[in-house]
Amino acid sequence: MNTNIALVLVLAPFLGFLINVFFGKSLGKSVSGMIGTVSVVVSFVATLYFFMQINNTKQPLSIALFDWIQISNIKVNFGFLLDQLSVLWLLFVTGIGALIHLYSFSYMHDDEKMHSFFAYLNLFIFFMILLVVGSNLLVLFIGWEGVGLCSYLLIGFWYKNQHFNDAAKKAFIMNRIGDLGLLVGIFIIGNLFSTLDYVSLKTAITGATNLNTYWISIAAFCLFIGACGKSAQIPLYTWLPDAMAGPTPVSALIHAATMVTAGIFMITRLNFVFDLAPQVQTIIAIIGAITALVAATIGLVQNDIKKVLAYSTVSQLGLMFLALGLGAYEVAVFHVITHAFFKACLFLGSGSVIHGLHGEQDMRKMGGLKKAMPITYITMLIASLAISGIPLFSGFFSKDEILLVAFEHSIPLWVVASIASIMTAFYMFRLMYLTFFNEFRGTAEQKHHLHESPALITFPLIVLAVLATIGGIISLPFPEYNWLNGYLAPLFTKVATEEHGLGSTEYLLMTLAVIGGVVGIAIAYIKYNKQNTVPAEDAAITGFSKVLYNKYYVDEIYNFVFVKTINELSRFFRDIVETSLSALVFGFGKVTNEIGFYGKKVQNGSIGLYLFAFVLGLCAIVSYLFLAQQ
Amino acid sequence: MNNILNQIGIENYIFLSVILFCIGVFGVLYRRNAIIVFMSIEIMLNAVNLLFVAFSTYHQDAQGQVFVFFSMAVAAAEVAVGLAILVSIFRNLGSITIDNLKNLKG
Amino acid sequence: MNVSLLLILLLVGAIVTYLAGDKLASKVALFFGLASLGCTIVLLNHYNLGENISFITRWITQPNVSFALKADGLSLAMVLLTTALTPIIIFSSFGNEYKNSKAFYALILFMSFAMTGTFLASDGLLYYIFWELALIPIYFIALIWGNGDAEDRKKAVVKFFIYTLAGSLFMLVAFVYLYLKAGSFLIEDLYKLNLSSSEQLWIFLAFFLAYAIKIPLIPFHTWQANVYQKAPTVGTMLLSGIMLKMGLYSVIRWQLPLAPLAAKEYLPVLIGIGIAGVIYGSIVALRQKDLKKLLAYSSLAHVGLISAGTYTLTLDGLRGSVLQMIAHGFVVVGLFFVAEIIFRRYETRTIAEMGGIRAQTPKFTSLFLLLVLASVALPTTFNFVGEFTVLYSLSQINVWFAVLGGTTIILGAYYMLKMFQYTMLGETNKRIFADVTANEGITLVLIVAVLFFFGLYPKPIIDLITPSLEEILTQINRIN
Amino acid sequence: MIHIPDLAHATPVQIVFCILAIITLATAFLTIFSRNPIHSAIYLVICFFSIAGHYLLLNAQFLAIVHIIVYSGAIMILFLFTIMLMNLNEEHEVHKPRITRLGAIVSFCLICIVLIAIFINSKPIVGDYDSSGEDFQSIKVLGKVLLNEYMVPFEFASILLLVAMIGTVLLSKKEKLEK
Repeated sequence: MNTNIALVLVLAPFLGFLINVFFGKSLGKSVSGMIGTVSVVVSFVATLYFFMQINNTKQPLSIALFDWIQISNIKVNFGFLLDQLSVLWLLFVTGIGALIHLYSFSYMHDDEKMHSFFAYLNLFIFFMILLVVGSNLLVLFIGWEGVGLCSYLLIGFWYKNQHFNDAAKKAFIMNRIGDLGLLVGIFIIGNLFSTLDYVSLKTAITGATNLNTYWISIAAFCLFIGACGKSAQIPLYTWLPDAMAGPTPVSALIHAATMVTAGIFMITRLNFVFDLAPQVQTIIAIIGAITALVAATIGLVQNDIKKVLAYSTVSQLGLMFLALGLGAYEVAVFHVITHAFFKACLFLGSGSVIHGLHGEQDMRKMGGLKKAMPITYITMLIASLAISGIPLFSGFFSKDEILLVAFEHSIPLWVVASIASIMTAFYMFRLMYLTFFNEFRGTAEQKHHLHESPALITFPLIVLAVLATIGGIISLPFPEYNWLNGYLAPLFTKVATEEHGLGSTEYLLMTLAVIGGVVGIAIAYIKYNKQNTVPAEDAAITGFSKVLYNKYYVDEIYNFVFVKTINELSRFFRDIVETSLSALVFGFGKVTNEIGFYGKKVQNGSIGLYLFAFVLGLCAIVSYLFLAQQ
Repeated sequence: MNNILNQIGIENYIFLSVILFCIGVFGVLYRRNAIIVFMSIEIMLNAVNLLFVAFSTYHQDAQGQVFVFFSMAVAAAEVAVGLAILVSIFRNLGSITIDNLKNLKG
Repeated sequence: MNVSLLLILLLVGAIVTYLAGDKLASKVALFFGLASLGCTIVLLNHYNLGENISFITRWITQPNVSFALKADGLSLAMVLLTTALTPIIIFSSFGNEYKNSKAFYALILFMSFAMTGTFLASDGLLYYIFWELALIPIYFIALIWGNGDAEDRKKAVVKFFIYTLAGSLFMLVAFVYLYLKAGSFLIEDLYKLNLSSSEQLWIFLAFFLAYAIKIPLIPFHTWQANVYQKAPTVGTMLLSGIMLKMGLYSVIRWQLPLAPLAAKEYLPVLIGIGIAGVIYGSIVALRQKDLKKLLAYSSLAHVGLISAGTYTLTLDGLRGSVLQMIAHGFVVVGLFFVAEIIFRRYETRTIAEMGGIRAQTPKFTSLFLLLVLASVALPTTFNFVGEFTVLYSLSQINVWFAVLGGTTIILGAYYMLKMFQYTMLGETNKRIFADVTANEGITLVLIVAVLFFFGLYPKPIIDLITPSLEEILTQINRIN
Repeated sequence: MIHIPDLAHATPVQIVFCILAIITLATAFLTIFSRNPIHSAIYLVICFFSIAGHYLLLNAQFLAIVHIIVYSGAIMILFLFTIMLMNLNEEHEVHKPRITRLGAIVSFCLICIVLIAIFINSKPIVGDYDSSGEDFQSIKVLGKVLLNEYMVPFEFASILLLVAMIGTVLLSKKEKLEK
């Protein structure tokens, strides 16, 4: 029974994908969209079933399907593991996935290739489910690469534009750099423990007495590189802002809510490995904090509405990694969930705006949309408040927990994280004010067409806004009301945050955080609402903000250091090494030829010469035979 | 029966053959006229034949003479064919100087 | 029922194809290709039932040479690859017109015959004869039906021919030496030899030269790209799909068990050469302008990884290499066929002249994309199974080998996606690109289906090859 | 050691040998050095006769006769006919470059020295000749050996001669002009 439902859960989106691929065009847009959406809803329902079951029994379900790969002593099974973590992840993957499918139904309706869009989305959901429910690292790896592939396909969905294709390619390759790390990590784990299965891995590690911590640390580090690639952490984050080339629902689903959290999922899943590698944890925390800060600073000055959200995502992911690095896995998971709600809402809202403006993404050409798009405005406002950490909204609780944990472990990290969250508040409200307040700055033509998006777009917005508001209740900062920690507790070998009540320090910190958020909002209000400043044109940006606007020139540096080097190397190999190797081989032939050329002069047809040589040879042979006998 | 070699000595025959053979070689190298070259070859062949017969007597064995017999057959065939070739060369080139026969060189 | 039947079938097929005349040749060839595939499957069935399907008879008494065909799992897997690809390759050529096609198709079958013989032969001299025999048809195929300037083509093909022949001669010398030692060419007798380590080194080197040129490993690869480019696509498929695997197969079957000490002593060097091939091939592929040349260099990178896997001398390495050989055989045939399909429509192989095809032909694009993904070893494709196993075995030797070898998944993605982007994507091309015909579609779908089926369920092949690889491995580890 | 016959106490056989040897060598030299090919041929005939004399001296009568028939009779006639056919005389002899002469002389000396030196150094056992008195070289014995032991080569020799004959005819036939 469970196996069948699990198969339905996994295969429903795949079925949707197949139908859309093969029959999508003939079925028509509405039907194909419907099939895409329904298949994800089916998965969601199946997930709910498992969620109920596991929440009641607290027993993880293991489902083994068939033997897949065999390597030395490891038989890798194609199987699923449904436990608290994976079901929780599935809930918001399929839930938000279903909402976004619904949203895309309307958003993509004008696109002639809507059926393939839904096919890709379904395929993505399928791989994401596989990633989450896989019972071992290799099944996770299937999903891991699969979502990368779908991300590639969806970023490059409008394939006629080579810039979009470049972005897609970049995303795929940067992901693959991480994938190599993950793969190497898997190899080391396989070599160390002879298993890739989570359950037996956990038993092996917890049961073992003397563990090779050196290699475990290296494995953990490699896995972290994998997570960096997928979750856009320094130094592999540059693909995510570029990935905004894809349609907005894709940005919401893949590049904000689900796929980019895969790294956090993996680290949480393997928390028992990372717990054995404290140095790596420190690295994770530091990288997370730096990423949060760097991305936030870049986000301060971006003018493309989706770019702002993209950097905001990177920044938030950095905060999650900070929590992971500090061993507060449940806190990271909590933030993943709330972030999924409000960030998906923000992206969908921005999508609604872009939809309303017929593809305009530059905030300098927006403004004053509050009246024309009230629902979009309100939902986005709620989500912005949530992300800025305003009390009672979900983001407040999750972000506050991260800051608390950071404060407990290290003051500098706390400072960095706090600055990042103040900046978050600032740039989110910069976005809000530039988009929705004051006068419209676009063309008259656009102004004429301004309208609220249809219900299929606003409905998901409303749902997500509601979730962004109330999502915090799953993990309130009071131990007795903290459902999430209790729910996830069986996963973790050690409790990272001691269960404690809220003391005065905590209240102080909370207050500080709130004040920070409010200050950020206030600055944004003064600058962009009161003074009605419009960000300068690209050419007019100077000074440090130019560096920020150009993202610290990281792309250029990467281009120069890696892409250019490798291309030059390729040219060098192709033009110099290949030709010289070839010449070397031909050289052998040439030498033989030359020998022949000079050798043939001896064969000049003069019998006298031949005979002379013959006589000499005869003498030589006879002498040799004779002398040899002596 | 008295062996004739007791009076002459096999070594004299060997010397004779060697010198005859060398004369043949010398002739081949020295002369440019194909016919003379051919004759020199015949001299070399005869030097060998002579040695065969001498050793046949030395060993009191008929085999040596049989070989001479075969070698004569070969020589006859060779001369016939060789001279035919020379004739056709002469027809084509108008001379039989071996320096002219260089078409085989690479 | 034994494996000699298969050889007879292919040989008869070649003759009948030639006699059938130009019009019928392709169909007759396809029939015999399919028949040999069927025969292989039947043989496989017999083998799995535990029957003896080997064939041995005295051939030449002096020297002592036997006509010995031994079929174990490894051989059968390779034979299956050959006989499965042969009909696909023949079928893929249906869209082209070849002059004197009876000779063309007869040569394909003949080549198939020789390669099958190479995979089956268990007598050194017989093996050598088949090995060289396989060279003759491809020489003519590339020379007569190839493309490009005739003079250039001749140069490339003759270079290839002489190069590989010269390498093989060293192998012959090694065999003669082994024969003098063992008094027989039979592989069992050769396995029994107790060679000193210096003897093993020389034999290893002699074999290495032959195989390194055939596979090809860097720096012996210079013939490859040119021949791939000049040969007709069918020839390229035969070369890259099957013939390269002859070299890799021979490493496992002959080189390693006969000279394990040398292999062990130079293990890091050998793996290093393989991995250098991976990186070098990938990087060179990045900036190729010609589609077939790019695929040639990608092939270089892949076989580098495969050979690195074989030289690990671990069960995983050998198994992974064999899996990857089969997977690569299919995927490379598919990719060259894609190049051919584009060539049929656009008459060009230059990537810069393509682009904007996707909008016109979604089916073709999807199939192409799937092949590209298989080539970059996306999980659930057969290539992933092979590549993963190989990389895993490398990580057992040294993690750095795995890291360096693993760059293939980054660089491979880079050049393949770049190629895909510039051939297929972009603004719709002004020239019309007709959608794939039924023939082309079936061929591509077949290849893709095989890749994905075994990617999800590689167990049958793993079970087939593992026992024989274990046997070879005990042979390798007999002296310690 | 080289055994030089003492002329003063020479037996008739030795004297005959010496005379024959001198004739042989002298005519051989003359063959090579005479400018006129016809002279060469005639000297060669004399040379062959003297060799036949050696054969007789060695009691190989059959061979001597065959030798005269084949060489002096057949081969030399062929030579003479050829020379006459081509109408060769002294003018046909081309100038020989010095290098040719030098090469010829060097090889002559070299081969002589090598052969003789080897012969001397190998110290053959000389003087102890057995003579069983058995008949080994009469026509009767030769015929038996030739047709029993050497049956097959004998037949081959005949085939060889046949082939040579055909070849000669073909070669010397005047080619038809190409149309």
